Amino acid sequence: MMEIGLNHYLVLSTILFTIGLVGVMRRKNLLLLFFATEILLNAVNVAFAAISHYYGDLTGQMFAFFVIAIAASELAVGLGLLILWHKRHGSIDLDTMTSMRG
Amino acid sequence: MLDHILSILIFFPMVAGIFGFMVHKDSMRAYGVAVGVIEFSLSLWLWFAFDNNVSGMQFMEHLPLVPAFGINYILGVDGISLFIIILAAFFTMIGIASLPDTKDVKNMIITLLFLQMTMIGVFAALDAIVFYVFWELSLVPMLYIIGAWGGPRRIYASIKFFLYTFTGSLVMLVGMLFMAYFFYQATGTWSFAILDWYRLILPESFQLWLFAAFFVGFAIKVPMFPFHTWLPYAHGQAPTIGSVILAAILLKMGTYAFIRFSLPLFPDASVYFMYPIAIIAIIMIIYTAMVAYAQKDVKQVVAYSSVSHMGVIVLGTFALNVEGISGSVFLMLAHGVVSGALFLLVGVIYERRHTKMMDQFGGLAKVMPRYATIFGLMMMASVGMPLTINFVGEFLSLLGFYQQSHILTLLAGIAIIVGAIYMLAAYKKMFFGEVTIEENRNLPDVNKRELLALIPLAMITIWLGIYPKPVLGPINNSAEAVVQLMHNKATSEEAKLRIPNVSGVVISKTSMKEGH
Amino acid sequence: MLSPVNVSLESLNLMTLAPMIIPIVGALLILIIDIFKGGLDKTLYVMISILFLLLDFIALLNAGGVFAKDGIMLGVFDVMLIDGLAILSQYIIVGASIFFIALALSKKIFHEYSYPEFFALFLFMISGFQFMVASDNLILIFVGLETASLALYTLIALHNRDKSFEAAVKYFTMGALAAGLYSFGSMVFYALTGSIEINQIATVLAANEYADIGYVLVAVVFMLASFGFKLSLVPFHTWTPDVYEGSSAAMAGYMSIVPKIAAFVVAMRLFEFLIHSNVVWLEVVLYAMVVITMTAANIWALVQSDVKRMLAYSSISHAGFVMAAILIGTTQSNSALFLYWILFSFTNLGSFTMLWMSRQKELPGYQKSDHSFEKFSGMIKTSPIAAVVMAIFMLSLAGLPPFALFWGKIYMISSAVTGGYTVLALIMALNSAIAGYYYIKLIVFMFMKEPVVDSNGEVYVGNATTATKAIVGFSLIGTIFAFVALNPILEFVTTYVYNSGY
Amino acid sequence: MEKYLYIALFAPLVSSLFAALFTATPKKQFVGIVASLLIFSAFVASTILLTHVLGGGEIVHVELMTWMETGNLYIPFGFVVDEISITMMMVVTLVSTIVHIYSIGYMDHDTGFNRFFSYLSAFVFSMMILVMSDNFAGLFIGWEGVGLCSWLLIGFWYHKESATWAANEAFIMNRVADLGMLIGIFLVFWNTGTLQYDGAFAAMANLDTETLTWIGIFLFIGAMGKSAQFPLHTWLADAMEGPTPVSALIHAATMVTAGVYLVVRSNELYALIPNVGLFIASLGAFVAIFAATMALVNRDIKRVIAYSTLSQLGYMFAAAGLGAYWVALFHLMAHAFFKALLFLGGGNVMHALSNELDPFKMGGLGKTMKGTMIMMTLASVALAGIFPLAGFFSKDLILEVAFVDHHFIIYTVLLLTAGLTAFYSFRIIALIFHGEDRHTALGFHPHEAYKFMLVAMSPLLILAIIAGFTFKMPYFEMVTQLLPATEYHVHSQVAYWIMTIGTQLFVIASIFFAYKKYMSPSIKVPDGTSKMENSFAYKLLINQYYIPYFYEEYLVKPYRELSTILWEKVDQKIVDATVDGIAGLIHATGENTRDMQSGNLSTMLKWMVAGTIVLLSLAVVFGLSVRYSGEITTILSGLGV
Repeated sequence: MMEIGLNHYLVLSTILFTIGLVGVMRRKNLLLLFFATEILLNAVNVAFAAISHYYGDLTGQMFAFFVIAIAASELAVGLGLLILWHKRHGSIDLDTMTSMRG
Repeated sequence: MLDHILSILIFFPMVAGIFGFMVHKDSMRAYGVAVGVIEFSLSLWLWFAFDNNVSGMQFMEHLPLVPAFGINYILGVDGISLFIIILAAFFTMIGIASLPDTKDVKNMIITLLFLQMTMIGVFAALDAIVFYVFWELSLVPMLYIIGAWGGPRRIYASIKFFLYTFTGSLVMLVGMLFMAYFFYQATGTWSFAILDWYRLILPESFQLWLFAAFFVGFAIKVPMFPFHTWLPYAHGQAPTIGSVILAAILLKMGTYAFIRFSLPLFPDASVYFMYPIAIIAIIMIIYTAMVAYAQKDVKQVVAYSSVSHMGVIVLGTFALNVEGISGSVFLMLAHGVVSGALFLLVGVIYERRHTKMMDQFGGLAKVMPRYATIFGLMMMASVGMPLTINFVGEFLSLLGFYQQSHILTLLAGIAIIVGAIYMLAAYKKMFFGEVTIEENRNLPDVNKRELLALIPLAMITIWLGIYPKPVLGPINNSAEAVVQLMHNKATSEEAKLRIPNVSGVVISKTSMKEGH
Repeated sequence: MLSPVNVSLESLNLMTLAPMIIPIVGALLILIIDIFKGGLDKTLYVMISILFLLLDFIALLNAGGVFAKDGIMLGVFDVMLIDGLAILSQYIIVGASIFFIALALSKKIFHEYSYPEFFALFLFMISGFQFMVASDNLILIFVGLETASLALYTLIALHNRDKSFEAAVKYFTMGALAAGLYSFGSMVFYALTGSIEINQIATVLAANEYADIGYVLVAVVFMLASFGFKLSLVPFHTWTPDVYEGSSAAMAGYMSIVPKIAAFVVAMRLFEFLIHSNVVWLEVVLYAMVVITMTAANIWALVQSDVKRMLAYSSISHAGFVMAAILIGTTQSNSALFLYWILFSFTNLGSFTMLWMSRQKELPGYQKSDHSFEKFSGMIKTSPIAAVVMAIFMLSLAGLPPFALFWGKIYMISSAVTGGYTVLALIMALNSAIAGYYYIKLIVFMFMKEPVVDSNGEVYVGNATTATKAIVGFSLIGTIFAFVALNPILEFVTTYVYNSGY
Repeated sequence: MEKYLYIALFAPLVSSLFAALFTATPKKQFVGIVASLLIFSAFVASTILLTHVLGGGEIVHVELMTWMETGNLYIPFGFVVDEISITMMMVVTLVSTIVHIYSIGYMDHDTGFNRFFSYLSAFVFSMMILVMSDNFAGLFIGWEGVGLCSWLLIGFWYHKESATWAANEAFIMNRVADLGMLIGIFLVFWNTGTLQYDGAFAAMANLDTETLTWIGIFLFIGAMGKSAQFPLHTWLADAMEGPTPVSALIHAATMVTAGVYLVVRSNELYALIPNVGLFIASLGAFVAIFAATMALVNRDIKRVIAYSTLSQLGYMFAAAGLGAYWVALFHLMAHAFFKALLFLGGGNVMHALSNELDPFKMGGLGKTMKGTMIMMTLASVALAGIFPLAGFFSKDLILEVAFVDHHFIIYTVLLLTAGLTAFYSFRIIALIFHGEDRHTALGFHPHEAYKFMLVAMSPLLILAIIAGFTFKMPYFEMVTQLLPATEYHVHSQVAYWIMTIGTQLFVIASIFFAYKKYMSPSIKVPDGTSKMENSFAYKLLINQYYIPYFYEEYLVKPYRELSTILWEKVDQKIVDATVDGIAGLIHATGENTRDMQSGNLSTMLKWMVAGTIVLLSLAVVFGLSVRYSGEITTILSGLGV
């Protein structure tokens, strides 16, 4: 029965973060794209929590809280935009938004 | 008022130009001429007030601009810049006076006035940054003149002109900043004042790099081979007035800058680079002369011929002795007058026939005798006939460089042959033979307005050819000062050897050995 | 048994918060007004915003005075940091905002200005930026950054055209990614040093002589990426042209100035200490980024067919140019950064306002986009004054003397020279030669081509009002006579930067 | 005395400017008269100066004003009248006066009458500067000035292609020589520090021979151009396109002798470098016979005379090269008289036959043009050097010089040439004036020239007759004040008499041969059929040794082609293309890479992530390399790196 240490948390968060990045790159659907970005942020939160426990001070957790808050507000704005776009184009596929190029 | 005459000379045309917006376009020409005359008389007054015996700067003005960074508004003239300033004022005047009735003549005249400001500014500035400001600013009006009134490929030509020179001068700017930094390191204060820089003696290795940096800017402006290709387009496409100003004044900025910056700041580098530059100059002379011979468009002939002449000027400059330098400065004026006049003459025929192709002419001597005469005179001046203004300059330049190298001077001397070849050929094509083309049978001879511009030029050509002393004297004094400064600053042995010591005049007993 | 936490107000030093609080108050006030009486005219809100911004500015002046007197101030549990950089950048932020919000006073009616929320968000955004620059606490920077960004996304979207939505979405998504990168970066820093205060981080890292440099670099990379996004450094720049094109000229101009200076300050705080404790890797990478950003952006700008988009690329290249200051990292270069940005704001304010004044509601056939080059051909014939003014702004952007940006340019290049970055100096110089082409291109269209349609020049001032004209006049004067004010600005900036230890 | 100097110098200028006033207006008789008077006044002034000089008065030396002054260089407009320059002045003013008067008649029907006089006087002015200047620079002014005037006058009938072509040829070819001259001047300045004759020659005494040699060579190159010495001789024959008075004045009497004048003037230099002198002499001798041979077969009277001029110039250079400067100068003078006379006579003939030049289309003109015939015959006699006419004293003297100096090759060549000279001169005399009439068949109605033209020519006739025995001694006395007084006497009287009489007989014989050959009524007009005409020698001569052809083919054409190549290929295709290429490259890069901005959001995100990952990998690499730097170094050292 092995002891779960800081590194495991960090590795986990890194993995999550990587997943998020992949998602960001792969996803063509706006909504899923937002999920991906959320994964990014939450990956970081895991790490923060772990580290702050490791150091035994609360700064990290504070940071985590702020990240959560910001993530929430971001999502709010994001969804707003998403809905607007959907209203106009009836689609939330990234490939529909390429009117500007070059 | 004399204390600020230079500032007045610089900014009067600009102010006048701004007021010009308010003038009605039908009366614009008169307004322009008036301004030109005032400016020219001011410049004459400057000459009158100029003390011929002083070799240093005169009418200095000093105004702190960005003291924290050592940028100050410093002006001053010496024998070298004085006459180019007068020439600029003069050409703007007669340029406006002889302006044909083009479209939006109003914009044209306002642009010319702004151009005049920048031109005079360049030659009066004694602070590197102020110099650079005017140097760059002068591109803009010229860009507009070529681009708006030019021929079919005017936009290409104007952009090429602008970007090419702009690029060059940016490299020069870096050089200037370096120079200022070295000065800062040496003295602990920032300064872009040229006269301060004169006091700075740099190690040769630095000199070489800085010389190169400045050289790029100047060489493109002159223009020196192989950076010359913007010139034929600019001339070919520009309206007459554009070519006149470009050839008469703007090109001189480069050669002037050589004398103002490169030589006194980097004496050792100048000596180091003397032979390469001389070789480039010779290529300019011969190569462009041959190219000129191959032209079908008479304006191109004149354009290339001016590159060829600039070659002689550069050669004289890098003779690094008094004879050569004062010769090259004089040749700047001479070439200004002559090539300016030639471009005006080309403009005359272009206005009548709307073509510049030489095969469209022939036998004009019979149809337009007066025109033929003036053209002939200017052509002879251009091929360096003695007792015309050009000869003095060319003779002195070559004479000066002969002290440095015999063989190279011999090669450069080929200028007087090849020059004669393309000029006479062009003249023959245009003026001799029978009149073959119908339109040419009854072309009107030069009219009053054109004579107004051409006669003074013809007179100057002869007068300064016979009696250059009033101009040559001041130039000589300043040239001596430059050479002396170089001699004193020179560090390397060879430089000391190459650059004569003016105060202790010794006639070098060069035997032909190293020459042959 | 926990003892009650008691903190004396003096130690909080709330005065440091004042500049950020003022716009927030203003924003709230606007919202409240709207609650009580809707449908009020935009001019009211514009004026209120300007008033509060002026108050903000005064507060800043006051803070500046204090700073000049007794140096750097900390406040509010030492999360607030009021040093020279903070003050200078806030001057720029608030000052520029005053002018740009005034651009709302346009002749044509635009959808966004009918909402009071627009102005409220605008003010929130400003306080966000102010927080961003006035702290070295990664959390607060993050919060400020996001506050500002989120507001900005919304403002862009409010322009209410297809392109603007698209722009907003793109900007937002990439912004979210950048936020993720930022948080990860700060996480690594926190993991390494147990602190999220930049100066703390610096000291700790210095203490153990960058033992595990590899991890530091990982953190740096993430920071670099997220600020590369903000500063639109290649390859993180891709949003810039689209967002500029999508948003209104006024907003685009604003984005070209304010968010960037904020980001620059943070970047300075983050990277300077690393540069100074010579982390070679960072130097090399920054060098490469700077050169690539300058050059590539210039090259892309060459081929643009829309002025606004061209200006977008040009602002990318300018950002790269200025990023060099952080790379060089001397006092001269850092003050050159501020000097450059002040002058740049004047010029860009002018040029974008010109575009804004020429804004049409519906495009004629020969125009592919809002501000395609064709629109300006033959402008000198139809409205000479406007053409000349526009030309001057273009020349200034091209760095032609004696216009404003030229002075910034030489001071920046000079700082590169003095910093020993000779080649960089040369590259910077040559880049402005390339840049010359596309600025001249517009001049060519305006001065040398014939008008496409026989318009009487109405189009170029279609959206103009006294206010906008006044702004143009102001920035014109600023652009032409920059050299008059140059010396005081330079000395001021230099002292401020120097006293904050950069 | 100064005022006479100024009159002599500036009267021609005044005359030129005066005539210039009327260039735009139709012919005005008085223009010609006034011009002639002014030139005549110059002649009078020169005569006064001559008497002054003969009277042993001090040398007249004035300095009008400064021309150039910079650095160590000081060039004034200075003029000097000494024994040498006065000789030239006399020749120039006298001949030009006569030519002016003559031209009034000759150019009678020409529309360019006034213009002609303007040019002609301008020429005289430049010539005066050339001979009177007291420094090399002034000389160069005149040098170029006469070049310009000859360009104007050769191309006087500018509607004729051939004329303008010849004019340009003359100018450019002279320019080639002038370059040499210029270099010579530079050398003089940098080695002696001055361009004043006296100062310069004084300083040359203590210069090393090599330098002096170079100076001598370069100055002589200048002389070769003006005096049309081989290989720069082709322009002279072509210059005959100009009006005949011009040929008489410029291309016989004055300008072409400028080269000789230069050599004589710098005798102190050439005295120091005998080798160069010998080279000059040999070249002179060569040119003498070279030109004479070409004259033998030519079918254009003016060209024949031109070639004879060339050959006579050869004589002069031979003399000057051998150090007999005064002899050269003396022959120059004498030659000026009879050669001008010859040309003017030829002018009469052309006039009579409406510019016909082929002697084979003439014949028997003696009946209608007695005066002209007498003049030309006597002139030819003088040219041939029959006792007691001018030629005998000047030309045979040169033979003696060569003989006495033991340059027997040169002597023989010159002697041979003497024979040829006599032959070709009388060939044309015979063809023109004797034999049976061939011209009426061609519809010519010859008439004698105006009386006053003949009168104007008469002084030349007289001089051609008496110049020799009257002037020789006094001239010798005068000019040797300045020039080395080298007396040439064959040691044994016998040898002397044999030589002289032998030469005379040889010459007379060749004259009779010429008469016999070309007076016979059965003379056939060369039509390319006769055996002689197909002989190689004849072809060679008639084509002037193919030298013009060579120049055309191997200099002119290549130059033209090369220029075109340089322009179209090098300048446009290489130099300019490079510039545009760079610009184009940058622009193309933009065009090709702009698709990186695809506008698609996920691409953008990919770019961003990609950027991050690249940086990250760089960081990792760097970090690891630092972390394990120790190990890496050990491994590398293990690998022996």
